[in-house]
Amino acid sequence: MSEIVGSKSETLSHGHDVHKHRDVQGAKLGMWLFLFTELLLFAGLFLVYATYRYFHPVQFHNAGLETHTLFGTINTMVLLTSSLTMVLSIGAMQRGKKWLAVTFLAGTILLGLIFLGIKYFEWTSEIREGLYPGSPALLNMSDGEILFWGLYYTMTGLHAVHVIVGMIILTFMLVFILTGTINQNDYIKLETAGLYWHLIDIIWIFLFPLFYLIN
Amino acid sequence: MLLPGPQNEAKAVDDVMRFIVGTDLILFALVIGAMLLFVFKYNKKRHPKAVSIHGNVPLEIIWTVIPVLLVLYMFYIGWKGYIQTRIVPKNAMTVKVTARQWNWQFQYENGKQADTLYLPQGQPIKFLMTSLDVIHGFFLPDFREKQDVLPDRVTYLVLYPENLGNFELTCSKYCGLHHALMYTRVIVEPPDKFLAWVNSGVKDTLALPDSSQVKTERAGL
Amino acid sequence: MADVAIPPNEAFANSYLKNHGKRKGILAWILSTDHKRIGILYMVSLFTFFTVGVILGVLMRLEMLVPGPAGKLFTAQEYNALFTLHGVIMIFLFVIPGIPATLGNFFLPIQIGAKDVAFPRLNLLSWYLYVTGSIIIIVSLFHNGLPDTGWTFYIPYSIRTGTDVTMAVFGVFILGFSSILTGLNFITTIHRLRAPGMGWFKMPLFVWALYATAWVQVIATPVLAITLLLIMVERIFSVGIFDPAKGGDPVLYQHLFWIYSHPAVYIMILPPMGVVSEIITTFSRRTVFGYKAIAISSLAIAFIGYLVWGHHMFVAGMSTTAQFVFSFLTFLVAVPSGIKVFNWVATMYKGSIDLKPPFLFVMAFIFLFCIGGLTGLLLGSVATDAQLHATYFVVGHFHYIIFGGGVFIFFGALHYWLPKMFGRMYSIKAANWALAIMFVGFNMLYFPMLVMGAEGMPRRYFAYLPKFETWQHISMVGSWVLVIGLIIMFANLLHGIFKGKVVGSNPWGGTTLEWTIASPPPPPENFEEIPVIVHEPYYHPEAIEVK
Amino acid sequence: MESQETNVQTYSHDHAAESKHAEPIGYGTYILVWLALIALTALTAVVSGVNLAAFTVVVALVIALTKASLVVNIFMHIKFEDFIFKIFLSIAGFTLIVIFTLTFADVYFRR
Ligand code: HEA
Ligand code: HEA
Ligand code: CUA
Ligand SMILES: [Cu+2]
Repeated sequence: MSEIVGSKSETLSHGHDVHKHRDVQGAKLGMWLFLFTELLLFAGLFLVYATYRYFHPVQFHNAGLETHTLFGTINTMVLLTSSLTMVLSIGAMQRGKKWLAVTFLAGTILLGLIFLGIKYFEWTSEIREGLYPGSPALLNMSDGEILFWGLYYTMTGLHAVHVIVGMIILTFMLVFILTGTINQNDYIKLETAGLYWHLIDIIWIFLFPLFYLIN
Repeated sequence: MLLPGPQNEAKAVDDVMRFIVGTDLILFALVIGAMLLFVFKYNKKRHPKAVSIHGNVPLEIIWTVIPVLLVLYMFYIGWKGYIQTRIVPKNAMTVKVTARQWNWQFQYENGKQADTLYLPQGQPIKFLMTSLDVIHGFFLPDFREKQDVLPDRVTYLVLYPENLGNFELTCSKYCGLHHALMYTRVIVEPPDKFLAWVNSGVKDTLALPDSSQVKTERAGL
Repeated sequence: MADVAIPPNEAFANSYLKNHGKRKGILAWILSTDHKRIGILYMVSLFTFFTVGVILGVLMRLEMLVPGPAGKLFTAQEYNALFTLHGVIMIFLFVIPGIPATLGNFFLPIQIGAKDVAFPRLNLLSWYLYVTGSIIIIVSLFHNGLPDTGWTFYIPYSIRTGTDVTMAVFGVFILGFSSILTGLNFITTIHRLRAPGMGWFKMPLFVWALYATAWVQVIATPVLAITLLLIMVERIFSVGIFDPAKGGDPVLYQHLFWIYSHPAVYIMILPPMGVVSEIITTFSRRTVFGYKAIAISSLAIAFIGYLVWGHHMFVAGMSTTAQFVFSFLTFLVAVPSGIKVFNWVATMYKGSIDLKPPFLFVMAFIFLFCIGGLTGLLLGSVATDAQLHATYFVVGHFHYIIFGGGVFIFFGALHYWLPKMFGRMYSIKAANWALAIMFVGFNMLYFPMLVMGAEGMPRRYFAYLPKFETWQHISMVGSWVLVIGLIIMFANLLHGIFKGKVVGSNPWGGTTLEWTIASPPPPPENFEEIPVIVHEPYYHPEAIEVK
Repeated sequence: MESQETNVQTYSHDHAAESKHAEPIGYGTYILVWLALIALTALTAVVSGVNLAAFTVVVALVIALTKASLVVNIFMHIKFEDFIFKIFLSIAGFTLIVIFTLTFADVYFRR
């Protein structure tokens, strides 16, 4: 085959020598694509929310008054702060400050834990009020309110699952930093894990007004 | 292949059907004909040296634009044919349809209930349909009409039974074990015979709304 | 076409089939991250499930021996489970992973001159997810009764039925992630790992098709995942999201389901379309007609295909506006498919056509795909869809297009690439006979369905009116003819894989990169040196060039 | 796992190939962005108490979008990435728009 000339990849310029070098761009592209799938996963739920809100505006309003705005606001701030410590951890790694990076990363995980803790108190207080799927108190309410609470538990629940998964991933990253797998020259794993953590944050940014504020 | 269409909307649908099937057949013949011709004519034995043609922009444009126009026309007649069947004439007689696993129930304006659908000839009917459990499908093959029947919602369907006869009514949306047996008859009768039936054994009597203006109304569409 | 100077013996000794690094036996396969081995793993598992699916299909036809509900082979409950499993297996276990996971995995990196996909370990993980999901689905059969909802899992029936829908749905959920991972792997691979000189418009058309498919996989599948998750949540916690008894809207469920499942039909057909472009050019011995038109129309199909899901719900209780919009968009999606068909036929013009089995499969494909696609137009028009929806006409439409279009090309692709993958050739004569029998059987099986559907035979019926008896019987006999053809075909292919005549690296005179390396390809890097691309694909030096 | 030398996932230790991260973004920038995010959260919580009738939803969503775009652009570095990342992001965004508009073509017009 005359048209295809063999050649050593090293002799070629511009980025095509990915076979020899690690492909940071590729890893990030892959991660972003994955983030889109997560985004669209939640988009389905947001679509359901939008539809039912449109069908039952008044009931959604009333049910929205029952959620704990204070818990929601604090939790928003907790997650935003965890995003900050996440980027700071990456920044420290870029500068080669291993222990600073570890501290910030541990802080991120801790903040995730605090978020879940607050969520726990919030849910238990609501469950004590008798507001949980299939509860007698709820079944006496209007359709719109049943839907609101169903969506509330499903969406914040799925979000909480993502927080847990994110924390597990970050714990692995912590170990990788300690063992030196992640270091100043190679921190793409930390970066992609960070992207995932931020996505969780972004989803919460939208959940927060929809369940706690618009009422 | 097509059913003998006794009803008006069936005719509208059949016109659309005929047009699309006709166009389909022509397109199909063209594509397959060209393919067979080329395979025959430019066979390795007959045509040992191939010619590499990279493309032809005018040709690409032609076979993009013509199909676009064709499908737009198909869309247009399809939509026009359909929307006619959704207009409810003022003097339509209402029949309430209740679907449940796995049978149909019909209720007339005077309260008469039945599980076979009796209809007066020449009288526009409006069905108001709902389901007691899962989704069912109200399907009248001879009338080319179909509408899903949903729980907790009311959907409607309009019918002009113009010919006498005995037609089938089936459930088209899968609804569980006896979906296939959720089946009954539509019996179109002369108006007087129908009135005698519908007014037997009930308190209120039902008179048919005046259907003389139906024809003109439809003509004006 | 000069074969590359690798003597077959050496190629065999040094092939990915033989060389497997440190591990021995089965572990060398199921722990391999070599894209070629993963492709083969997928292929074996896919065809295992396909066999289950076809057997269910033939059993359904046998049910139609007698019309009424009495004297049946299966009870209504069993029949309902049959078509559910048949649909789930065929769609989620077979055609959706289909060509991308098997031949795509095997040939995508080779066709773009790469050593592997971008994330080889993720690739292996996808296979494990695929197997896990499939096993869960199969297990759900033996647990709490067979699921009986149809492959569409329509609510409220799917949350009312007592059968084990939860588990089946969970299996499909996992399969979804397998599909997503394959998709994102391919997109990254195509963006990052093309050989030097391979610009976007120098990629083979198969790669274009896989690229468009991968986007659909990544963008659409998550919506299915959440929909299925909601069914599970609904069944376990009964939160009421789609349950009309609690204010939920079953039509909204259908939206979510079809937001994925319509684009999914293009996941099924785009890769076969890519293969068709490869095969036609190879056997016409000339370059492809309208390269850019074909490449761009793949993207157009993926794009417009995302806008038309509502055509499955014309009579479901949607608003009139939505019916209008979706019908309109549905008609537009037919145009890029048409452009492809026209360009393929034009590629045969003035070629020097070699009627080998892969090309014959393509001819069968064009025939069957056109019937499938053109019947789709009748369904896209609201007036006629109100008549044809949920009848055998729809069943005929999609078997023509999925089975006659997609799966026939899957078979054609096997005939095309098998010599490359295994270095051996099957019997050409047997392949031609198998195709002829299958073609006849296929039309006998499915054409009567179109007719019955137009006459009002609803789908998912275990019993039917006596007036359909003749057509049902023709269709049933057709399924047997098809079985005979399929058995001959598979026997021939299997014989070819193990016992066939040894072939060189380029038995067909193909021009894409996979034909420049040994058959079977060497492990794990494919190329000794990364090639540099200077020509557009499908450059046939022996043909007369016309500008 | 087995020999990974050929895979992209095996990273050699020479960093010169990628110059993307030559200049890390200052800690200060991140902290400023964080302050803005916290401020916006406080704002949206306060505004929700005010009755803006139909605009409540709009205001809340606009603030949420602003916050999200800060996170995406700065924390997630989209602002500093190659053009292709922006194209990808717009494909995802476009998909969201399509899903919502076409579903609402049904929901909104239903009687
Ligand atoms: C591979 C899978 C596949 C593909 C590619 C398609 C392609 C198409 N499908 Fe099909 N379809 C299914 C699989 C597929 N479908 C399945 C599985 C179902 C049923 C699901 C269920 O309910 O279980 C279904 C159901 C289905 C329905 C719903 C029916 C109903 O339930 O009421 C509709 C309605 O519009 C439809 C339309 C179309 C159209 C317009 C195309 C178009 O893309 C076709 C385009 C192709 C051509 C048109 C032919 C070639 C072109 C030419 C020869 C050029 C000339 C053309 C013109 C001038 C237009 N399909
Ligand atoms: C890829 C997709 C695909 C394929 C290939 C098929 C193949 C077949 N289908 Fe398909 N079918 C669907 C997808 C598919 N189907 C879907 C999605 C549905 C909708 C389900 C629902 O309603 O929910 C459906 C529904 C459906 C129905 C409608 C049920 C109803 O509504 O009442 C029927 C009816 O007969 C049917 C029949 C068949 C038959 C007879 C085959 C046969 O063609 C199969 C013929 C092939 C063989 C018999 C091969 C035998 C070969 C061997 C055994 C050798 C194998 C050997 C080796 C591997 C070495 N199918
Ligand atoms: Cu009722 Cu099917
Ligand atoms: Cu579709």
